[in-house]
Amino acid sequence: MIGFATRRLLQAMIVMLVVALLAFTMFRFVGDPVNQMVGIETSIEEREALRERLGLNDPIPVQFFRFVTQAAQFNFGTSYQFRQPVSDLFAKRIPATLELSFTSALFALVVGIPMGIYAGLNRESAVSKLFLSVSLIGISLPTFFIGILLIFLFSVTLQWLPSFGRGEVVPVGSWWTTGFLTVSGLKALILPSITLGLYQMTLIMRLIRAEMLEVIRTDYIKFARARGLPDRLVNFRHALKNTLVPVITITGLQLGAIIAFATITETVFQWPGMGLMFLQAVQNVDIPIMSAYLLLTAFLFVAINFIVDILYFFIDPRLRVGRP
Amino acid sequence: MKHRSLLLAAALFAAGAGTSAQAETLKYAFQGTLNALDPYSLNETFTLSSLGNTYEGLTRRGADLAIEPALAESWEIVEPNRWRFHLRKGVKFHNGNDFTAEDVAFSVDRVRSEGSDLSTRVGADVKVEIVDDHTVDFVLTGPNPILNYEWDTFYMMDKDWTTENNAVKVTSASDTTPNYASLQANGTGPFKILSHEAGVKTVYEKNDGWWDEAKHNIDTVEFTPIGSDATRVAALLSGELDMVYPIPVQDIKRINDNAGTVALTGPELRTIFLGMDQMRDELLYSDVKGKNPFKDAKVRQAVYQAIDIEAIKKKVMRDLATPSAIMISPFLFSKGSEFERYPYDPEGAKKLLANAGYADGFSVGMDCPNDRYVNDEAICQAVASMLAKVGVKIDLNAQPKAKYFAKVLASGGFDTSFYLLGWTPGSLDSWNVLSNLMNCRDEAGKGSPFNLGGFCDAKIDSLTKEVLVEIDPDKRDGLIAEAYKISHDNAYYIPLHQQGLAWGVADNIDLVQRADNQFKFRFVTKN
Amino acid sequence: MPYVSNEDAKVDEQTAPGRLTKILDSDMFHSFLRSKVTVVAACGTLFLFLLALLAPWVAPHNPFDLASISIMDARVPPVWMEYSDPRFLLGTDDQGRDLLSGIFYGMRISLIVGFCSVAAAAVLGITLGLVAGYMGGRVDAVIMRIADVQLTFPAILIALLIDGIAAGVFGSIDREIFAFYILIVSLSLSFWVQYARTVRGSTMVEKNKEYVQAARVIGIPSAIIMARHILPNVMGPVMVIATINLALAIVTEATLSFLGVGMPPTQPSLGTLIAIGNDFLYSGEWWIAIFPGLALALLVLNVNLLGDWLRDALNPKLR
Amino acid sequence: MNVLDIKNLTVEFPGRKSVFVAVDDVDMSVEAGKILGVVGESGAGKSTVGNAVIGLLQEPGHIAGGEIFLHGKRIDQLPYKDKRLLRGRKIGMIFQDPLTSLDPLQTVESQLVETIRTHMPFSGNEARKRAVELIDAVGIPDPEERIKQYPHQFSGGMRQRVVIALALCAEPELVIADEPTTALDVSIQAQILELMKKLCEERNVAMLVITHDMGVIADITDHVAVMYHGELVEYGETTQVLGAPKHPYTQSLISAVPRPDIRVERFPVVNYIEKAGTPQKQIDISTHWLGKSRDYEKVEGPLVQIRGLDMRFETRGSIFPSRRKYFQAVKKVSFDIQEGETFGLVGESGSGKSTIARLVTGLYQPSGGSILFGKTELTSLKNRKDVLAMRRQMQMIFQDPYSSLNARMRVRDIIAEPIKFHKLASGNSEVRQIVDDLLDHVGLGVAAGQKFPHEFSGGQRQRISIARALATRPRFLICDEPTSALDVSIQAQILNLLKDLQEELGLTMLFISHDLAVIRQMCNRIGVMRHGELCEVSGCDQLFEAPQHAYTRELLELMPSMELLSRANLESA
Repeated sequence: MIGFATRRLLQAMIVMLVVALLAFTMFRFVGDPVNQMVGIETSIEEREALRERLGLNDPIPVQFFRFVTQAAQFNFGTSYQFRQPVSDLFAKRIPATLELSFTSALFALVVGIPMGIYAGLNRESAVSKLFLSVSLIGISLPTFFIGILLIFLFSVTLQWLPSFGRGEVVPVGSWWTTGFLTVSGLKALILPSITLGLYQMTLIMRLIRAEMLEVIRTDYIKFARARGLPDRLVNFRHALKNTLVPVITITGLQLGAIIAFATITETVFQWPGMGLMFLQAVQNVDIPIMSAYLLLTAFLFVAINFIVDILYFFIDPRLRVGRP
Repeated sequence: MKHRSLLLAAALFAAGAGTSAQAETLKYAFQGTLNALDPYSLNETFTLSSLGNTYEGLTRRGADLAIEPALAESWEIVEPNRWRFHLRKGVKFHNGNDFTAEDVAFSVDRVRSEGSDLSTRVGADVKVEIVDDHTVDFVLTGPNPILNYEWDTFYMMDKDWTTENNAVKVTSASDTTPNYASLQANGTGPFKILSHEAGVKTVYEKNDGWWDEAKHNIDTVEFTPIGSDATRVAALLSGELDMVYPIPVQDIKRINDNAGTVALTGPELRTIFLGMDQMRDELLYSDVKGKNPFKDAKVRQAVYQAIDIEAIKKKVMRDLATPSAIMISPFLFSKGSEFERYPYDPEGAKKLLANAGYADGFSVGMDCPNDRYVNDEAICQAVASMLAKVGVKIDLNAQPKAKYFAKVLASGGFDTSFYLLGWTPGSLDSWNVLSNLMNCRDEAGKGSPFNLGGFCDAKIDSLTKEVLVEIDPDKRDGLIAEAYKISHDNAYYIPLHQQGLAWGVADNIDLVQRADNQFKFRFVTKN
Repeated sequence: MPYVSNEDAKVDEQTAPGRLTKILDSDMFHSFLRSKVTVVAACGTLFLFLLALLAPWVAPHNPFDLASISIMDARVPPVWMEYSDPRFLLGTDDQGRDLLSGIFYGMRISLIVGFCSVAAAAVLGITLGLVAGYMGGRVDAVIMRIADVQLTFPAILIALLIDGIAAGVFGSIDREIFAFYILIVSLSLSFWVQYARTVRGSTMVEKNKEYVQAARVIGIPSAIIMARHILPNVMGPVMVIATINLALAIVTEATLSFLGVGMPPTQPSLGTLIAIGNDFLYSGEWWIAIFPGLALALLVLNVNLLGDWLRDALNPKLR
Repeated sequence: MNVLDIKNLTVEFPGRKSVFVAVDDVDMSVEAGKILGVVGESGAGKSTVGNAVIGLLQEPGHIAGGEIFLHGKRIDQLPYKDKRLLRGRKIGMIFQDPLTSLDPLQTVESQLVETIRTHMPFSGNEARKRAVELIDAVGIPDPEERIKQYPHQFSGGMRQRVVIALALCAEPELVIADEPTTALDVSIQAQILELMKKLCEERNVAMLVITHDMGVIADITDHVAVMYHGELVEYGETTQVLGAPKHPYTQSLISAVPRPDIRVERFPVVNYIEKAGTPQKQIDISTHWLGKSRDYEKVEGPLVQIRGLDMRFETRGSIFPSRRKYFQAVKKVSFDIQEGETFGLVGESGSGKSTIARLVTGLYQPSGGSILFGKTELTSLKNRKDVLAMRRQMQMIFQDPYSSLNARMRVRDIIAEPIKFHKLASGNSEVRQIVDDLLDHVGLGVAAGQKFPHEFSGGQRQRISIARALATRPRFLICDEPTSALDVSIQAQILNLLKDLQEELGLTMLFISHDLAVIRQMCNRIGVMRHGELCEVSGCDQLFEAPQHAYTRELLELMPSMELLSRANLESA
């Protein structure tokens, strides 16, 4: 177990370092940050001086080394736009993104899994086919368009749900803020969560269905039926549990995708999370925020993968217990 | 020194009660974010506009943009090069400190220090002399009739507060630790900042100790940045917000039709224009090799006359624009009405092109921002389509402003052949336009840094110098008009229009829409 | 089931039927005909592909010919509404381009972007997957770590990256051509991992099969074994991924257009058309966004339905 | 009284074009405490009978006619729920592959307990107690400990014992065992069969054993039903049917079974099922292209000399050499193969015999030792040209006819590939001629060339494999379990073909098999392998008559008894 974990950890660190390098190189090319930091009337000499102060004229390896050593100490520099440490900004934005991602993932799982199970067990039924076809809409329309249509319907026309923001948030602990504890906070979560989770829900449903179809054809399911076990036991204890092994991997990957796709949803719904900040940073060429965001998503992704690997360890005895 | 006054007040619905015991909250949204609270760190309209509710300058501008006394009760030019300002007595900062001449001197030093983005507010050669606690002299090296024109956005800071909190140095982009002044604000204005989460939400609270009589009835203001046009409009339509700006021109009708909301529109001071590379001997992006067609005035005029400005006004801007013949808003220049655009004449344009030797037209690349000005990209597309009809083929390169400016400005080496730009003179005065847009420049941008096309007319340069020191308003305006006429006759620029302002407001809100696109809470009443 | 193979064996002496008859007689074609949804989806896809392919001939106007469009025709509603213009069946957009023609041409661009990026991703992913799966060991580890890194970059980030790098390296190039390549490179860079992983998995299974060992015993070099023997046997799942990725590529391109790194408005894809129309949704000019949106949904839905069927039909575990 | 009665059972699978009758009008019955064997080759419909009884026919299969009675009660028409209650409670089932029959994510205990509690009114503790008893009864040591483990922690034989325990959970009256020992090694097979027989007698359970293996039938069954293409061709007491088969199919089937006790020169040709391929055009080897394989330079002494061959696989990688773990697949193996002889390697799965084949052909690089082929040391060949020259001289035939041919290539291309690759023919027309001749020669006919592998049966595919192997004109042919995936009658044909080819072409062969009987028929000398080591190398008759090594003796004793089998056909051959 420890060997397994350390090996995984080592791989994760290599991935992170490569991402850091990519993040760094990428943002060296995105645009000129100086133009964003000053007004239009600032003179060329002043711009050049600023460039020098920011270290943008140093050799690239020097800049990268500085970047990595600082990032390792959770110092991502100061945002060009906000004039605040990027780590502080992210600390404020992370709760919003994580709460949205969590709710979306929950929505995707709670709706997707039962639908997938049903469609897997009743392959030929009309309801399964309906599930399959209707859920396709979730992956056939771009997220931003779904969001806009939802706003148009539920906020503008019906005026049931808010069109932007997190509603009222309550501080929990020293730096976390939550929208889960207020009515307006919960209402504000509905539309963005659906927008963000729809795609994942469709994927999870289809994945569960496909895995279920395969698993129920295996020998051990046939044998379980031949032992006369009731359908409930066969379908849920045996089939579903085995289905979940590959589903967990994909769900883990999808969680990473949810956080990445949150950028679009957050933009449409003006959700004050990391993704919104990232896109604004891209528009304003705010390099520190962009590189920190990329490292952060990569970190979350790597962390989720690591957790999934460990989870595997507990779900699948073949990994946990040695052979004779 | 007089401006045509303009009042674009929006007293559309009779204000019912002046004061009510009920706590009123104003919720509004803007497309951009309020980043740092340091009043000298970013010279940008919205930042200065927002901070103007908390901080105040020696002067302020009224609803009609006329300069009014604010923290200075009055001022006079005691000698040609010495201006004396009499400070208002009894003014207190939000933390309770008194506002004194010390604070003015401190603010002047700070605004001119390294890292300040507003260092042009007070020239480096200007000396400040404290006469007494409430009198300050500004000593100039030469006459400057427009010394205080931009002082409405040169906000006074509290010397003691700033010093105590180690914020004397201006919050600069290269800082690694946050500056206290960029996170907290301590001004003298009508609203205190209660909380500020950059890019998320800023909450203001009424300042009960304000020196002026409050005409507003707002207790709390909540500001949220909403970048997406559609979401911003939706938030207004759904009643979640009291006021949003800007609103896309196409949504004006919808907002007006919607029960409970109204769109306020009016001309803005920004002039949108097209510029052409007239410096290089061969255009960077064109099929014409070995020569530069834009060096020929006939070609420039042909391009000018190929553009149907009325169509742009009607279809792209939905009438929310004023076609312009000069490079400044006529509101800011007394002789503005003397100029007339070249008429729209595609046939004439073709003839001009043929005379210039381009009977078959030519192709040229055009740079255009797509998130900077009202419908900027749509304007460029319309222009491209119109020029295609006279044989000039446009390859349009529309980009987000970050990339656009990086390419076309001095830092990008003026990498453009044909571009669209907008300009508002910060001082609301023509000298700013002449010196920034119309003087000669070298390849590094020395001279007029925003004369991206790099045309050079010695006469305009000399006129600019005269304008700077001319005290007599009429004579001064004459000199300016002469410079504008040279530009017009040679078609150095193709001015398009002054774009319009469009704000979306709930019916129960009364406010003032100023032509400089600044939103001041002190004008707001909520019923 | 074993009895099927027995039946097959009896074909021995019969004359071999022609290829077309074989296809028409295959189980796959039969399962295709049996699923009505799939048949409808296939016809729909074909129809839309044809419209896109033949856009210059079937579209009533050429929306890219700047000289022919007039701003004065901007925002004309569809013909069944008031103030419409019979020249424009579905109305016009904010620049006065005929929406119907715009949709045809936009679909064409969306499909070209989709096909090119899927093809590029497939070539890259299959090659790397084959090499990783066949070689194993260090080569495999390196390729799969790269894939891991790749997975942390969603297409949006990649597009921004490529956009920026290209601008930095090449200076400014004509955006109309430039955007197209940026899209293809960024989409294929974000899609290749899926192919690589799948192909690697299948390759690891196939390489242990005896036909591969037989080829090695003959002495055939690895590259030829991969290309001639393994590749055709791992193409089934690749086809499924490719179909589904085509749909995904079209949707992602639309999203990228929304974020401003997609096709420029002068060469609009369906996504660009929606992004443009999005600004006119509340102002009552809904058709500018809704018609391209419908076209996009229809196209992607049809392709996805086909992919769905293909996934089940090609899955050997479900036979 | 009969526990199970099957009367006129017909099972149909409606297909797209026609209805496939898997079981056609079959009658059979089993008494308590007795074992009925159902024997037949693939496609005979024997498994379908079992599935029909337990009510688990795969869609769209269904019982089209006939009746099934359990203790005189008709069960084939019961509603779904009642059928389910019969399963496990009255009828237990054992599947072929113990590796896939158990849910990998549940402990053995939980699978036993859930089954017991489904059928019996036991509390959790009672069920657990019974589970331990069952595990003990099927002969798994330390039942208390092992019951807590997961299936993957058990070996194949032990897993099959768990499967049997599961089948017996609720004391069923009938147990259906579908190929219960096919996936197991000989020694394990014997134990499992013994266990089944013992349990059947002790618990007075009726058992239906479905198998293709005559040895299993001979070993444990009381009655036997012989099926062919869905039909019951012969039914009766085992001694009767095996000793004096009446039906021609049974006769030919029995005659095709290789015998460990006698060596025959050729197997009797079984024409009953599939037309045995015979060369349609005689080719003169001395002048034909194929015959040129005799041109190889003669070697003094053995053709292949293997000395101290070692092979270990890394089972756990680590950057620290001390932490790596290895599996020693082949340990210091040495033997010689003379030119023109057939050398046999026999052993159970995992004994390292296939690894040796792969080491000799160069598919694996050995960890140590030497392989001398003629005068060439194979382990140190570096030059690609030399490697290719060696590859050409030795070819291999693989076990699985379904995976050893590339499904996406036409048969003609499969066979032409080595010829073209080694440039053994000039021009496409000659290649084509050679391919046609080869196809003819292995008995497939020229027409087979333009088809794809999936259009052929297992035996035909193995012929294609042989043709491909011959296409490089090798002098040394390695056969790795070439018939273990085939039905006995087909096996006989393939073995005959190999014998003929060896004779004609003077091939040297390394023949690998787990089946002692087959080995005896094919080989001149035999090596016995166990755990990577070579226990014994002896001449064929000597090995069977007077085995030296204890392990060899053990293997021979475990062979299913073939005494019951009719000798009739053999003697005529």
